[in-house]
Amino acid sequence: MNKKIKNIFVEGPITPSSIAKSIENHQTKSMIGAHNIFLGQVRADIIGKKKIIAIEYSAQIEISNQLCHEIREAAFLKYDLTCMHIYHSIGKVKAGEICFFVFVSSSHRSPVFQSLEKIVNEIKDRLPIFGKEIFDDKTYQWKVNN
Amino acid sequence: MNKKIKNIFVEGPITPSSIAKSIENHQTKSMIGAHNIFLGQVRADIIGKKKIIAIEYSAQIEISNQLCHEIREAAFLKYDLTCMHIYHSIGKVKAGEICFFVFVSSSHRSPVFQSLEKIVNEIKDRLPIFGKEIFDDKTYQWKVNN
Amino acid sequence: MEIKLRYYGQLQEATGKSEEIISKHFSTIGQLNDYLMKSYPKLENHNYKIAQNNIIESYNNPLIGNRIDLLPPFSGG
Amino acid sequence: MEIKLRYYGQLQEATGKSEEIISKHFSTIGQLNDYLMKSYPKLENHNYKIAQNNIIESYNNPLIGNRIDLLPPFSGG
Repeated sequence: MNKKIKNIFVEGPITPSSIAKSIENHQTKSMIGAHNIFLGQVRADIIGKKKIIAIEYSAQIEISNQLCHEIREAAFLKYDLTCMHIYHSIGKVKAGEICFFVFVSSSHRSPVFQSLEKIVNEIKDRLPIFGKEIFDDKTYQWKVNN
Repeated sequence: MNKKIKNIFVEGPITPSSIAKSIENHQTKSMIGAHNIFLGQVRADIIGKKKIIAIEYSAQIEISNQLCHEIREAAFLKYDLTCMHIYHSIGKVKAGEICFFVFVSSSHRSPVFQSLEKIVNEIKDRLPIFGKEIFDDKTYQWKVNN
Repeated sequence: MEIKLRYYGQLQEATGKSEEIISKHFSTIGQLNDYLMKSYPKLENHNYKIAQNNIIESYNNPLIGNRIDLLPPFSGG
Repeated sequence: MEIKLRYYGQLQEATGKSEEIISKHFSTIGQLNDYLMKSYPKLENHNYKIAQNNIIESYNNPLIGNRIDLLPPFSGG
């Protein structure tokens, strides 16, 4: 458990090409048989007459990275996973862009299915990340996770 | 249910860049909030002293596409999904390369988690696809799903 | 009646061919299968399903189609 | 004792600031919170957690750290 704490935050959206790069990096790991990827995308929700055009994320970075590290290490202990990669946006992410990326790999498919939803839910529940939903009329509201 | 039956088969491996392209195509669908992607990757299993270097896939194409269509339509009825994309390789896929791609999207995360594993399992169980595992000494064996 | 038979995967090795056309009459899928097992004794060592005109059928079903596929265990993914 | 306070998300609006340093003594996190609620009455309309030196703490815990963060409901993902 002395692994270095990773920084999960990336400035702005997570791009499809960076996701492709991450997948590609696993093609040399020839004991992997199954990958499972969750992507959170900013929805253009309509509230009343206003439409969300972006979310601006802020976070208590140190606590978020520390808790994510704990979630990661616990998942490696519990599930037979080869790799795990977690990224979350900080700053502005427009509707349609990706803000959250969780990528698990294993030799077989059961561990990736068993673990991914739990990791995603824990990250959403436990990490001090705050979303400010920006409307098309430049007003905003604070995002609430359900 | 009169939708056109899609061809799920692609010749050779499914490339990371084609996956990125598929993700990118969803960025205009601004009601999507969650994507879940399963990727099957050819494992370099070692059996005795031999190592698998590739799988050569063949299939009864018409039946596979028809059954996949049924699996897809049933999933759309059962789960609140926005999009579903399914691809499987035909022909030779080297160890480390991707042979199977299932991509579901929804406005929220529950439907994608609930549906993806079931769709993946149904495809593996029901579609007449046959994998010939090629060893590094040019011998082979027929893949058995467990 | 002409029946086009296709053999998939390891069944191509058991029969020594990938497809053939036979002209015979069988009432059921099972009767056709009995004939094939006699023609290709190695088939006995294999599990397979039989599809008729692109639909997987049970052995009791009548043989009415002219395209028959022998499908060994599925191993996609 | 100097305490560096940081306010996150909507709490920056409730307090009108993103951070400040105060020089006061409190025995518990709860006592510090009582003081903040008096200083910024709008905090009463908010749920939040309090972290001390990067660890989220309960109100009964002793105040021993010098970095305190007020964290509104989490909404990542």
